[in-house]
Amino acid sequence: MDLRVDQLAVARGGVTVLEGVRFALPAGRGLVLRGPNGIGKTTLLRTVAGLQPAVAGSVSVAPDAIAYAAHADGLKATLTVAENLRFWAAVYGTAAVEDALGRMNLAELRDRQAANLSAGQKRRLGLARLLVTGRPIWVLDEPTVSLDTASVQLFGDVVRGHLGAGGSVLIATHIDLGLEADVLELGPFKAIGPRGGGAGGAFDAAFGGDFA
Amino acid sequence: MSFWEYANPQKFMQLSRKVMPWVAGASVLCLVGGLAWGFFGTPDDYKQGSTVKIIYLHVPAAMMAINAWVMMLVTSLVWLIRRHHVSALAAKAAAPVGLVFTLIALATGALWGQPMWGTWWAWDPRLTSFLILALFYLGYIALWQAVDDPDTAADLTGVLCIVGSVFALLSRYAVNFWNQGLHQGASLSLDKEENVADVFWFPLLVCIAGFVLLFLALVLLRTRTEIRARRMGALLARERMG
Amino acid sequence: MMPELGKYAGAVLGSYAASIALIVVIVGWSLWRAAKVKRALAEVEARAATGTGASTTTGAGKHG
Amino acid sequence: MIALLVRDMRLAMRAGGGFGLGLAFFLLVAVLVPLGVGPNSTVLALIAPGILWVGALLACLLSLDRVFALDFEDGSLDLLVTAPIPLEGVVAIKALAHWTVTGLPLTIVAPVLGVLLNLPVDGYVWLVVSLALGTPALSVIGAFGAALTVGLKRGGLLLSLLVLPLYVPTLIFGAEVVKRGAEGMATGTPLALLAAITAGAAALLPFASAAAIRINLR
Repeated sequence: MDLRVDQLAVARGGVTVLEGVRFALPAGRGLVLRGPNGIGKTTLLRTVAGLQPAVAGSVSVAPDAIAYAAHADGLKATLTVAENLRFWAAVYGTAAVEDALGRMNLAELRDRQAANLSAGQKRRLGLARLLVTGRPIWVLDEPTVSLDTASVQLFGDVVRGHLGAGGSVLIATHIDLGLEADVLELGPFKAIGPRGGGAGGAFDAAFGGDFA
Repeated sequence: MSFWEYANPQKFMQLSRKVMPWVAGASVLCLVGGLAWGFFGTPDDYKQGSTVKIIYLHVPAAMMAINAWVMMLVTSLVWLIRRHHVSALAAKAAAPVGLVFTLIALATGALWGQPMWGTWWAWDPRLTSFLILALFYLGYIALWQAVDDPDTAADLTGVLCIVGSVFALLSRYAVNFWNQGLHQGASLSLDKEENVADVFWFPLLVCIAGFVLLFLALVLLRTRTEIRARRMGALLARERMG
Repeated sequence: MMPELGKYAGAVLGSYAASIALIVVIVGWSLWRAAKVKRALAEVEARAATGTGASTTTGAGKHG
Repeated sequence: MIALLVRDMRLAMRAGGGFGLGLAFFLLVAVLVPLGVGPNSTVLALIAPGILWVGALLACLLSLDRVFALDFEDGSLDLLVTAPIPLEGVVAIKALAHWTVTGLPLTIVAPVLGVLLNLPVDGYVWLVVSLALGTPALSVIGAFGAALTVGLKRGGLLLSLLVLPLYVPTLIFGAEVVKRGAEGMATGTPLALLAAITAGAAALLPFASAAAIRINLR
């Protein structure tokens, strides 16, 4: 269950923000993406998750292997904690709801409406969704936002457990989760125009060249 | 050299710059000549009196209102399948022109209906269909305006154009069906080219040619504008990135 | 030279007036926008042609 | 898929707006029209089929912008796109959920409002039949409009502008069925055409809607 990314270029709002990204993520490994705000971490993760097309390059991964978790948790405020999780378990065809509640320390909150959760509790519920997907490759965008120290610890343990069970994780974060993971630093990027040997999507390729 | 070469913005700009003045000139010639011939040089119809002169505007505008949508459908398909930017921009450029032709057809239809039917507006199947067509044009233009990213807008309006075409055809059929239920066969129509006398037919042909050429000239002009706007966006994006 | 339009003069003249007005509107608007965009693009092109100094004047890059 | 249907219906009911708002709007239309037109029962009987269909159509339109917008805002649309159900299926299920909480209740209360509008006795059966056959098309077409405008700032108004012209054939055939039924005429042809529109829209439009959502999310 490898994830391989080769010469990937990704665009946000029609402008390429990253180019020539390449890495491989074998089973059991973690990869941490680092870089300043606006560098394109979210765009890269969305492209890897298949939500938007790549400008150039390729993402090769087995179908139905990726579970994606974004900034937003996708929770429904009027459903209870257990109902939210049960829905995603049904969508992914698994039955791991109780296990996920236990491991993210949500068992006592199971019948509370998601609207009445604190920000950190919501985040934990959003991450518990990963456990019920049963998918091997987790693609996580700033998963520790609004988690307290204890919850970060808890989440770190969950990710370690996932890696230990042969899963892998691609994660954009600034916090040290205590993982044995490789780090990919995304540096400030200046798009190279098509004439400079870049992917061309950096500029509106059809309209940016020499013109009559 | 294949036909698709002209889908390249640069090639299109070169070609259209050469062609546009001729098309524009010919359209002015045909429109002024045809309308003057029709207005001053044709007799009144024995039944409809001088209102017959309205056909020189009404019929070509109505034809081009439909043809403009068909052209938008074709260019949208070309964009969705072959990703030629010029094609999408041509569809965007054609929509307001099509809307204006639809409005001309509606206005002249209403003005003609007033003396003929004794009312400004009759829910005649044809008039109703054009009213619905105008709504389709409005929705299409509004969607282009509402989406910021140009390629996203082109994709979404392309999908809308395809779905809209199917529903526009359905509406045409439905409106026919619906009006039958109200007054059987009472609807008057200008669409009787077969028995229009030659004296009306020839100036009408010139006017149709004039409207076709006017449409082409406007679409060329407006597509050139859209291409320039896109190029400006690309250059500004490059500037921002240094 | 003006033909006798009879009792339908209003309808006929109204049709021609309305149609010509609508055509003038779309033609005028298209020409106006074409000229505006052409001018704005020429400005941006000129800035791009002068080279690296261009990026310092991005503040002027607000064109409809 | 069934889980999604259950979730959407549960959400609609807990939020309160689902059942209530559309129905209340439909009721208001049926009450306000006689107040505006006058109490003449022959006039009301004549326009009742059209009013009931237009009212049902507008009541449907009212809740359309919520079909995808809520899921878009809280991020679950992203998650649904990456989930192992085809997006076309998601769209179809969401349209079905929308119909269950708007079109179906409208169909059920329509005969009551028919009484308010002096709908002739023969018309009631055809009113229910035509709404039952036609309102699913309204939900499917509406879901397409919602997919086109998901994520747009002024999406709500644009949605109405895009969807209303697409509603024309459904409205014409639907109201025609009731009108003919009320006058005791044969209703076969418009009914068949109405059913054909619903079937065609339900079969094909989810593909266009799914394409629009994918375009909008990237």
